[in-house]
Amino acid sequence: MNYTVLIGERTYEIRPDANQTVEINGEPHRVDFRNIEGSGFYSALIDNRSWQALVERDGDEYRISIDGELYVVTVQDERTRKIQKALNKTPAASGEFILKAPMPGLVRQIPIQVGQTIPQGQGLIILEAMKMENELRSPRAGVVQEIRVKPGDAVELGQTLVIIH
Amino acid sequence: MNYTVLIGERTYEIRPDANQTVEINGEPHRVDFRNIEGSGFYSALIDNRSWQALVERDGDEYRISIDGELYVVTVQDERTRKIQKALNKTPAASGEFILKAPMPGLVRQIPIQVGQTIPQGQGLIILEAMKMENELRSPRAGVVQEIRVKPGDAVELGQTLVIIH
Amino acid sequence: MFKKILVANRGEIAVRILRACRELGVETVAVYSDADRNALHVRYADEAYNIGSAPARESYLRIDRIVEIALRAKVDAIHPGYGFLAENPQFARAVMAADIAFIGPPARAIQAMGNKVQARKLAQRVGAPVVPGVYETLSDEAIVQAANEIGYPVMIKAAAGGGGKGMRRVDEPGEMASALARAHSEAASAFGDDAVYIEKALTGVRHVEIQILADTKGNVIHLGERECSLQRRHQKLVEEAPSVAVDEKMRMAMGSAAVKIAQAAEYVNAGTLEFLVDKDSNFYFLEMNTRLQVEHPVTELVTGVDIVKEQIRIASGRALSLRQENVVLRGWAIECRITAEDPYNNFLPSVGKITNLQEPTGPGVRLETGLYEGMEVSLFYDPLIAKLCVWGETRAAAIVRMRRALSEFQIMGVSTAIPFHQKMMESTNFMGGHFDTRFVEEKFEIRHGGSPEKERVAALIGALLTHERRQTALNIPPTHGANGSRWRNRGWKS
Amino acid sequence: MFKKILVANRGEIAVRILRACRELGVETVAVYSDADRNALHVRYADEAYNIGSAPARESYLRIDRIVEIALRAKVDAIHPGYGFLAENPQFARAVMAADIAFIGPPARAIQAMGNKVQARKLAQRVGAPVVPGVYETLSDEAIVQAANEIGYPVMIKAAAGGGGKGMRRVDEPGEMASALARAHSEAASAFGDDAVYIEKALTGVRHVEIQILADTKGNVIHLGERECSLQRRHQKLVEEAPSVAVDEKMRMAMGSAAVKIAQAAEYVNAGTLEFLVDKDSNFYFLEMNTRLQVEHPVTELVTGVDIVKEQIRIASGRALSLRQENVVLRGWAIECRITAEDPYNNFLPSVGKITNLQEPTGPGVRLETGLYEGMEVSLFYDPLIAKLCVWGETRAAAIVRMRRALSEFQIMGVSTAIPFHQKMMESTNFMGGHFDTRFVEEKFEIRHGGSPEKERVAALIGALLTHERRQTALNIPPTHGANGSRWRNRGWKS
Repeated sequence: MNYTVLIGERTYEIRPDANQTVEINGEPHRVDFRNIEGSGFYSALIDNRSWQALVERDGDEYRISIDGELYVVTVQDERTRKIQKALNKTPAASGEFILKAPMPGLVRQIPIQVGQTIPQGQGLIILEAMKMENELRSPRAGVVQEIRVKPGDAVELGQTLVIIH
Repeated sequence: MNYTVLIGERTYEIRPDANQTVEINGEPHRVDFRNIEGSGFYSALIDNRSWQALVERDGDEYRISIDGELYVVTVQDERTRKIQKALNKTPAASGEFILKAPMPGLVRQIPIQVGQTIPQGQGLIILEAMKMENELRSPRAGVVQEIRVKPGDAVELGQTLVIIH
Repeated sequence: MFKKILVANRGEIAVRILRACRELGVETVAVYSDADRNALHVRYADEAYNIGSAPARESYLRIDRIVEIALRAKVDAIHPGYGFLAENPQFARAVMAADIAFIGPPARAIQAMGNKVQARKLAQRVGAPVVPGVYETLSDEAIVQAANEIGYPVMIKAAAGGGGKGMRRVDEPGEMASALARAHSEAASAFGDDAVYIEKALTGVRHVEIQILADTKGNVIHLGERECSLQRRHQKLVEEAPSVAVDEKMRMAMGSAAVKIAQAAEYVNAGTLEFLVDKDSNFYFLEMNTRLQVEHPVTELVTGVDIVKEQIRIASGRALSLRQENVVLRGWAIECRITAEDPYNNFLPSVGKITNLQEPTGPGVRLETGLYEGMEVSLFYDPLIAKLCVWGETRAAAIVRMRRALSEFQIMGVSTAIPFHQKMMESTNFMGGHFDTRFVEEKFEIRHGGSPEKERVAALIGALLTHERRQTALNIPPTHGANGSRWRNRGWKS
Repeated sequence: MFKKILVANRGEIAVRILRACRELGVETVAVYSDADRNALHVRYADEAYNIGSAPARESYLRIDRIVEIALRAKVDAIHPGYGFLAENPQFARAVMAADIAFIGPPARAIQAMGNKVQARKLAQRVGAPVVPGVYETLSDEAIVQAANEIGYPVMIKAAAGGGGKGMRRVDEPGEMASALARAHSEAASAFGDDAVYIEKALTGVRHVEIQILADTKGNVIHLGERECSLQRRHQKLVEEAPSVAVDEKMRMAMGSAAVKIAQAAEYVNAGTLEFLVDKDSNFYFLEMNTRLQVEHPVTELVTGVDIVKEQIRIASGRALSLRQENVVLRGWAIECRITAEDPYNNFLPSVGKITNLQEPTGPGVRLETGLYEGMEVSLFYDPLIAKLCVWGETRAAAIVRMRRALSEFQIMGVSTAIPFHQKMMESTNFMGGHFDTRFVEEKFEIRHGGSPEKERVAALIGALLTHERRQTALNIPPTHGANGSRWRNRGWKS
């Protein structure tokens, strides 16, 4: 079985063979992979390099933490990849950025207006939580398309606040 | 539901009531009992005294560790207790003590003979394990009824070595 | 000595104080909100009492309920920890009125030093240098005018409390109106008092503080300094003892100024005098914290003094267990504050359930924590979830040890500041000791930068886990919740 | 400095050494037997190589395989830890022959001091007092005769090694034959050499040892003493630094004797000189351990010196990082050896899977461990699974801290020595410092004695868990295995 792994914008082709060998992008590696029973840890010896990972799964996504660095990993096998190809659906971002509330809180200030052209890093919303006021910034430049809240609103985790195009 | 709990030679009558009240031997206590999700710990607040326990279950037995002290707890409900009563089966020890190997090892020496009257604490078997010679002693006085091994034997965990009557 | 102590706090500091009590053979009482029923401090104490619902104002800030529990449980003393009611003179008064010892300074000292404006006046009286500025609470108009006189940049600060709440740096007149509004509103919600004052914002300065101990017999000593310049939005992130900016002569001068201020305030118990230190090694008194400080462990590690035990001994009427000449610094200590915040996303608070936890240990590592697997990190309380402290023979040894300890600390379920600290410990500026209070915000950047090698490993692991699921057709539930990630996979083989 | 180090060991000491390497920025290579694939040291190292099946003679004692891996992984140096090959001169020679540095003394020093009979002769040459007896390996007949001459009780000891193996105390002539037989057989199986010797068994003595460090430039210093009298069957259980039996003058005298012996042996790297100390403060050289000692952390805690890092620096050719006058003792440190043995059942080894683990932390606590949840404790290796060390300002502070730390240490799945240590820390003899090497075996008893209150709590918990199962009719599998005890119960209510 062949697997295509997506991490961010990179893809990896991975094929587990017999005899503890795994091909990564065509290159064979000796792999000894174990779950540490009773803990969330996995241990992988890859050509005798020792790696330890913590893994959580959420749907088709794995969250894999190695030495404290988190990788969000999506795995597709041949079948699912073919279906996706047929649908010609590109993954990853469209031209829209949706700012969602990263935590429940109270909207304190909205220093932008609909239609405004904003630079990367522009503050979009001041959200109060944990007694501190937190500034939510835009990760990229764009135009403010929609503002879905107003000052004083209590918002929930994940609620859409602002849409940038 | 009423439960009879056996620990060693003592018994406790325990009846969980409504409203977080539990009767222990007829005395009511306020009890807030929780499992710490994701760990093996339990927390019990009994009349505001705070207790923490680790629990393992093996068949009808619980092994409950509180502050590092281990209690082996057997719980019977009314039904099982009645059946046992009907069978008139007394639990606990008969007159026989069976020395079983507490670990795999090599029998080095057997300083007793069949028929010998032995005091409490008498060494029964010298067993070598972990490169050390370990003396297995009798927990009580009695007569050596049977010796099932001989010097030089390799024994397995739990194998019967000596029977004292 | 006391027989029973109530700890009016939660989280790592409650556990820290309970540990000291257990070592002293003193019985302990914990209090907890509905959100904290399963917390470590509840399980660690001998007794535990619910004091209300999750919001602090309904539980940990309820003076009435805490005093009621203290009377019911018949405790001799209450330790307030830091935060919550620690610097609330009403609480200290209510405790004393119930004939219970308060493990902290007398109410009048909390009140006198708690008002930052009064504290500065007192420092000036004993001849300690203070930051230039206007030490009065003024109207907004007067503040604007004062700012023009002392010159920008200026700091707006809450008169009634510290911890960075109600604090704003203002670089130019145009920012003044909004800064004042936000400072007033934060001060009001944090301290119930919206009064603010203004001082000159010194640039290129370090934040260095002196720990003092004072007993009821009039003995006052200091335990040297802590370097606390690494801050973000006036929240300390990394602390050290000693400070690279302080030599023995300066330590004596700052220590002596600190002791004089404490004596003038007739201060008793543990306290901290905060100073700014400029490039020419001039120091200026800033404010006093009338409580146990979050970062007290670094001082403990270099002096060998157990500050919490000293607090308890002092409150029970005993004399200090050591004199100034017995205070000897050895080696170097660093503390990293592990907060549930996402350093890659502007330090936004992160909430969730701790699903996996591996704590660092071994030589020279001290962890102060209230963490446990299954714990819910919520927005109700401070995001500080643990303090990782290390000791080393030298500053360099401490830094490399901190790197090692950070690499061992694994927390799954919430984002934490660990990657920030890892990058800080690798920063050449930090290693060289070149930083001031603006360093983190102005010169330090942290970006996602996983190594290509680790990413390949992550890809491999993802593929093998999927392969295993396909092969064994095991029904593995998705990992929402604590037990989820404890899969039963036995290890993949060919 | 080295670039890459192979650690030829397992368990807590392998992790300890790997941590030092990580702090020094040195890459690491672990080796492991089939039984240790999942072990902490394998996961902690940068690289890991299988060296054979579970029995040590098929893996950790395989000089050929370890050297082969070292060459293949291109390491600069090998650290042997303690036990296994640490005091095997053939190993040191094989490592050097492969052009790899051995982090330990030169082979000739291991050999010279490894033979206990030779070591005593050398000590006598430099004027150090030695235990009275016959320092020759003799025939059994000659030993019986010598015993009659020096008078009972006598000690029979293996000439080739220590660690209590092949050691027997003989109180009267009638016990001699069986003692000799068992000493020969243990010595042969432990060291491959059945030679034994005899010495006077001193009574009422303490076991006190001196840690030394020697570099390749001829500098030799000592780091003060460790008190190791609390032993059972010649296995140390509790160690302290300093010793209540040693004052500054005696420390200097013992330290100076230790340094002289090390110099005479042209010793390099870390080593330990063991002495017996009688009631009149006379001390007698016993033997030298030419390796890192299990109990080295207590010395590190009171001196602030990282002995493992010093070992690595010395082996890389550097001079000692400190001089004798920089060695200053501060406070008190205690180590409890946590073994997988049942103290209630004659310390029989206990095997099984670690199903639950809660490790102590907080002020003054240092844990050295290779433990993890899911670990299989087997009979293949030494029962030492962790070392719990504490530091306190005074001996009393260290004892109460150890009590606190022991109470936090929860291990389910195997029996451990923790209850023994708890009772020891409560013993008035221990608290008073009144003990000798026979104390544990002759005067200390440990019995099951749960409190009636805790037993009631256990009964209650058992009943509530059964009640919960009846109520919810959940199918909970019995807890054989690691995940077993992580039930999904949400907490019982009414």
